[in-house]
Amino acid sequence: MLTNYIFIPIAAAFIAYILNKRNRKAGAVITALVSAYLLLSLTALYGRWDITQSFNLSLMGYKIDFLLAVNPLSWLFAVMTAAISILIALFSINSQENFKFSSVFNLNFLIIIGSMIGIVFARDFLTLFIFWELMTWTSFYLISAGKKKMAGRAAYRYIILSAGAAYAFLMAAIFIFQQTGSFAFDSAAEFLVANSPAQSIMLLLVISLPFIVKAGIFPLHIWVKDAHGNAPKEFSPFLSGMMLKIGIYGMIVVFYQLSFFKIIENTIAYRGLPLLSYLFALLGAVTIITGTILAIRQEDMKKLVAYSSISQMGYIIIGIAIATPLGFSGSMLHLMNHLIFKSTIFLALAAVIYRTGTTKMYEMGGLIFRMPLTFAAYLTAIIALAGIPPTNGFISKWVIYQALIEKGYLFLAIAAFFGSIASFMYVFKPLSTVFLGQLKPQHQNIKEVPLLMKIPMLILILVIVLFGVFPGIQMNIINQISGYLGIETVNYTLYSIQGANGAWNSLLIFNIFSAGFIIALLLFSFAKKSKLVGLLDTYSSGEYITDAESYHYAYQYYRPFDRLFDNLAAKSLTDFYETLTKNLVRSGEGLRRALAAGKLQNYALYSVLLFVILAAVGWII
Amino acid sequence: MLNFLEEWSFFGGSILLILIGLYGVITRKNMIKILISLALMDTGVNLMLVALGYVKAANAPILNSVVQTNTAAFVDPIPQALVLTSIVIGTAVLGLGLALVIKIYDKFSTLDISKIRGLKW
Amino acid sequence: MPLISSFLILIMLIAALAALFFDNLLNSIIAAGLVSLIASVLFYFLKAPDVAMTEAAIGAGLTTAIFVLALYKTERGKSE
Amino acid sequence: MVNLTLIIAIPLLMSFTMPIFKMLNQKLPKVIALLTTAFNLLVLTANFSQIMDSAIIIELGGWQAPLAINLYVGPLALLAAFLINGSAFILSIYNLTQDYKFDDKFYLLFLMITAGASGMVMTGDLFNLFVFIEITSIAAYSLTAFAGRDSYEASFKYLVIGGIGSVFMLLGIGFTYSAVGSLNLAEIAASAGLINPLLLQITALLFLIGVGIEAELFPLNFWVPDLYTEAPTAVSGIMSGAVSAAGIYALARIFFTLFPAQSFLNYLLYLGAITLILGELIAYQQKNIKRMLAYSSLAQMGLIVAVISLGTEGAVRAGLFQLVNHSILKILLFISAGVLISAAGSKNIDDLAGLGSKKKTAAFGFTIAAMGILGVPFLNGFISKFMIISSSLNADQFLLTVLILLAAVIEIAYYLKVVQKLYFEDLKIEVKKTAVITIPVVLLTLMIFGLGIYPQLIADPLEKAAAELINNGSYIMTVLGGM
Repeated sequence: MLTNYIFIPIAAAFIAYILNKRNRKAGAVITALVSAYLLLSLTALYGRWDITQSFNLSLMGYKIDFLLAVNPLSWLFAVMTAAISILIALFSINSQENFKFSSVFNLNFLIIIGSMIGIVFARDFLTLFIFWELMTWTSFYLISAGKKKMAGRAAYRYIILSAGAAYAFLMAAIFIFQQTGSFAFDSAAEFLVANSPAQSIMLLLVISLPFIVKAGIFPLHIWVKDAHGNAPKEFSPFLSGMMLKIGIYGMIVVFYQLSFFKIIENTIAYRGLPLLSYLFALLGAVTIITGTILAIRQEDMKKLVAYSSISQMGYIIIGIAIATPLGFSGSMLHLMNHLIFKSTIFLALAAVIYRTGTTKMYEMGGLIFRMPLTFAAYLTAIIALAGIPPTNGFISKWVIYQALIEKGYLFLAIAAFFGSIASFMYVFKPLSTVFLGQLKPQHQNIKEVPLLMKIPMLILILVIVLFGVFPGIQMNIINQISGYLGIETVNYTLYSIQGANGAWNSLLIFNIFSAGFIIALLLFSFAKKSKLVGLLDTYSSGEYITDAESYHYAYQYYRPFDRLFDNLAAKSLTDFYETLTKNLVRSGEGLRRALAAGKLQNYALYSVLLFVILAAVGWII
Repeated sequence: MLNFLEEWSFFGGSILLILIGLYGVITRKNMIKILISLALMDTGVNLMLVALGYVKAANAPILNSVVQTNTAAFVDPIPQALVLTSIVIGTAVLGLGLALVIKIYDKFSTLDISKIRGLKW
Repeated sequence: MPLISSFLILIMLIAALAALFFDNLLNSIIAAGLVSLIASVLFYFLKAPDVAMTEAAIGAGLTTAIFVLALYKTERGKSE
Repeated sequence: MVNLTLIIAIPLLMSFTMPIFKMLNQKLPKVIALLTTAFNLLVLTANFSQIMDSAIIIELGGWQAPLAINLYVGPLALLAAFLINGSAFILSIYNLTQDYKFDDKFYLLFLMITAGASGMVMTGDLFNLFVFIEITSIAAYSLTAFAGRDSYEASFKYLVIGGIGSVFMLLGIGFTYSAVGSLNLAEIAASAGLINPLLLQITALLFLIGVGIEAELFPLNFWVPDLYTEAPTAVSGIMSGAVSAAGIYALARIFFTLFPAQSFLNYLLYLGAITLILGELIAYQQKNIKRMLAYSSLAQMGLIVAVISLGTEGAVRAGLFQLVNHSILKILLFISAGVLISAAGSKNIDDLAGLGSKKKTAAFGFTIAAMGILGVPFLNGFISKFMIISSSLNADQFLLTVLILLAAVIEIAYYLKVVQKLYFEDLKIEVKKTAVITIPVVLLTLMIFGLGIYPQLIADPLEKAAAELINNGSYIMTVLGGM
């Protein structure tokens, strides 16, 4: 029964909510147990791609079929959801002690898990929409539960963009329903292919709106930074790691299952790629660039990572949009890998926040000695993020580059490289300012996080390296997905992937890196130890420095670089949206002041005027 | 000519009375005058209703044993019944309105509606 | 007869306008009472004696009375 | 089978004997009000299956249909009567915990509103409709003034606008009568085609103004925010939950059964759409929570009118479902907002910050109702929103659909502002003691979830009501069938 996967978490949500009122840890424990159950039972579902379930409902005179089915694509997303939820739940068992909205968190988190599985199992628009809305609404509360005012505003922006897009989606879906008499994807795809291409393309673009919003693709990315940056620290990994991906899932559904690519096949093309696909890829490229530049400017470490998420989503979109076997596989790889390393980063940051209570990077420093495992997790994850072998992040980016070079999309490739190189800059910033440098006096007594928080980080480190060495594990399911969607598959072995101009052998690279690492370790252990000097045990230019802060250069880390982009359009995009809303409000206010001025005589006049005007209209017509 | 005048003076007069009342509601600032205007409108409508039911050369719709008239020659009694109800309702509304005026006056010490705009927007 | 009713209607309209434009509220109320009174006469002309009676009693009498009462409870009552 | 006349008669009887009950026992008026509304609901339930089969027609005074005043209770009237008496019942439960200064008079008027609104939806006679509208309005004028202070002003405004409306309506009735020679709705409907088109046009417009005031149509609705803001919570609740429903019923009855013409429906469509978008835009800027709810009510009314006047069966059904939802949700919103306001001692939204942790029931009620209005899945608003979009697309009203969705987004913006304030901001004020509203909140929440998860509950009545409305021939046949 596929409904079990959806409704067990949703039912458990209410149990968790009630129990959480009694014991703060109960909710997280239930979340962990439910996710573990989901993961186990989903594993049992592997390979059984024929399971479907449907309900017929005659709802208020509409005959509606609700269809659920498993396929490799949805299975992958469901497993990803369940796996990451276990880790986050484990992590949050301890961290929720001081969390004011602990019960709200567990209630909404479990509903989100359930509705996300509902989304990926849905085979028709209405089921998809219902769970999509459920996910959006519950995540609104979760984001709101974050840091005070900013979180509220972020959640607000998020819900309004999402709702607007979702309503547009609903409209298009109902339009298709009225043409075909069914909400099912299959009949919709048939209809769209047979329909006039212009209308079909319009419909599909509207349908993809909520997915674009959720994936944070330029120009609808404005909610991502504040929402991810201000969400509760336990939720950020999920938000950034998983919820963005569900947008990508939607895009894949639109592109392949609703035959967007098939419809635009014969339209104007650029280098053999339909212009619309290229435009999507271009959006991806712009997303990469804006995300990267804005990440570099950030002083808040969570917002920095949030922007980095935006830019990484750009890679995934590029790969999917260019629609080559390599591109698609690269995107799927990157999608999984991004989930892994981005949640690692957020968990590590959550651990830091758990101990220090701040997210401002310039208020921290030198935490490497106090929180070594957190540091290790963060380091591994940013290495993966920047795409350095032997981590998983390298492989996926490599496959995407291969795909871009294979077709010769110069601009896209440059954008991708730019993003990759610049990501060094921004991920190094937290590394240097939070973990390296001087330990702040107020953080002298900080300890490493408790065991339950260490375990998820440790698992994630191992997974990063595991997938970095054996990408074949991921390629197995990806090729099944490719096969399911009718894309050519890519040749691979357990530790190598066949690219366009050469194969990548990760085992070889891993061995080389390990050798280098061991040599370095040996050198470090046997070379002469450096002497540790106290923080204030020094002077400069004859002047004693009594303030430890001055030794730690962390505020406006990349100031010269920032200046370059100070006037970048991406910043004013938010302003643009805000001006738009402000004008809307102002027009409403004008109307209000003009019409509802509190004058009884005016109100009486309106009734007479209405009569006269309507009578005149009736006379003329 | 006279028939024309007779018929239309009632309709025209009652419509004009309604319009005068409406004009009063829209332009007068004094609350008592607004209510007076409402009363004028009511009177106008009542006049109109009775005029609509009026049949020339007919009798009042009263049956008695002395005058045995043909029932067809009665004025239509239904509008008159309506008007009776309407007069009562109108008076009730006016009474309530005046009570409110007194209450408002207690609070604001003015009858000028344009000075009482606590509720707007 | 038609002439009389037309004439009465004319007076009624003038009284109605006067009710709106008098400065003194008491005069307004009396003018409005006059309108009701004429209306009741017109009702009688229209073969509606029961309405005429009601209008005379309630419209011209009671309404005017409560208007005057309200007037004395508000401005008049204050100035004296 | 219980005589349906009792629905009007018993509340009126109880209402005028209220001072006697008060003399017997101080608490009695509250209980009597509750019992009366409960009794009404029981009467309606007892007649439910029969009405679903065929409309019940009750001739008063023993005369035949066109001569005597008759009551006509079809599925539509039943639906509306359920809404009215249900609202009154829930609010009576709420009232148990409230103390009003002149409570015998309050409950007198409260029952009078119930009786008047029930009469509005059940009568089959045009003038009777007018009388019931007036009963309802007069009771509403007076009830509004119960809050003291600014409520007098609100009441006065409503009274003057309502007075103008009644004049328009009376004129319309006069014209109709002079043209048709009958006041029976069915007979008017049967011979409406014979009326001179110009006269018909004028008459219909007169009714549009007259009833539009009760149905809160733009631009006749500016008294509404004042009234909802200042009136006691229970009055705001019954006005938006019951009286406006009766107004919609009257509007629908007049423009579907009496004068079924597409041009009038188009007027209603445009007016409704303007009401919707204007209401939402103004509600978005309100700082006063009750005023915000009032403008939101306006917008909802506009939406309902616009959707119903699309005129297709699906659209009417969607509009009626939205009407049901609106009644449930708005009452919950008003009573929970009322508690929040008295806890904070202020109507300003900013002052409600952080009350979610102190006034749990009220905050929960507000949130769940807001979610319902915004159309979150598994709540009732979702189904009606789906039906509305679907039916308006079906009627090829693309622009209207976009407008409705735009309005829905604005709605999200201002409701969530309050919800966020309630739960995610720090408490700034000292919380005052308030009434307990657990029972009504639980009842209404159950209804919200019930209709959201299993909308088939009212599918049948809705379908029958919509069918009754768009097919005025059957109405005429049922009433005049004997002739």
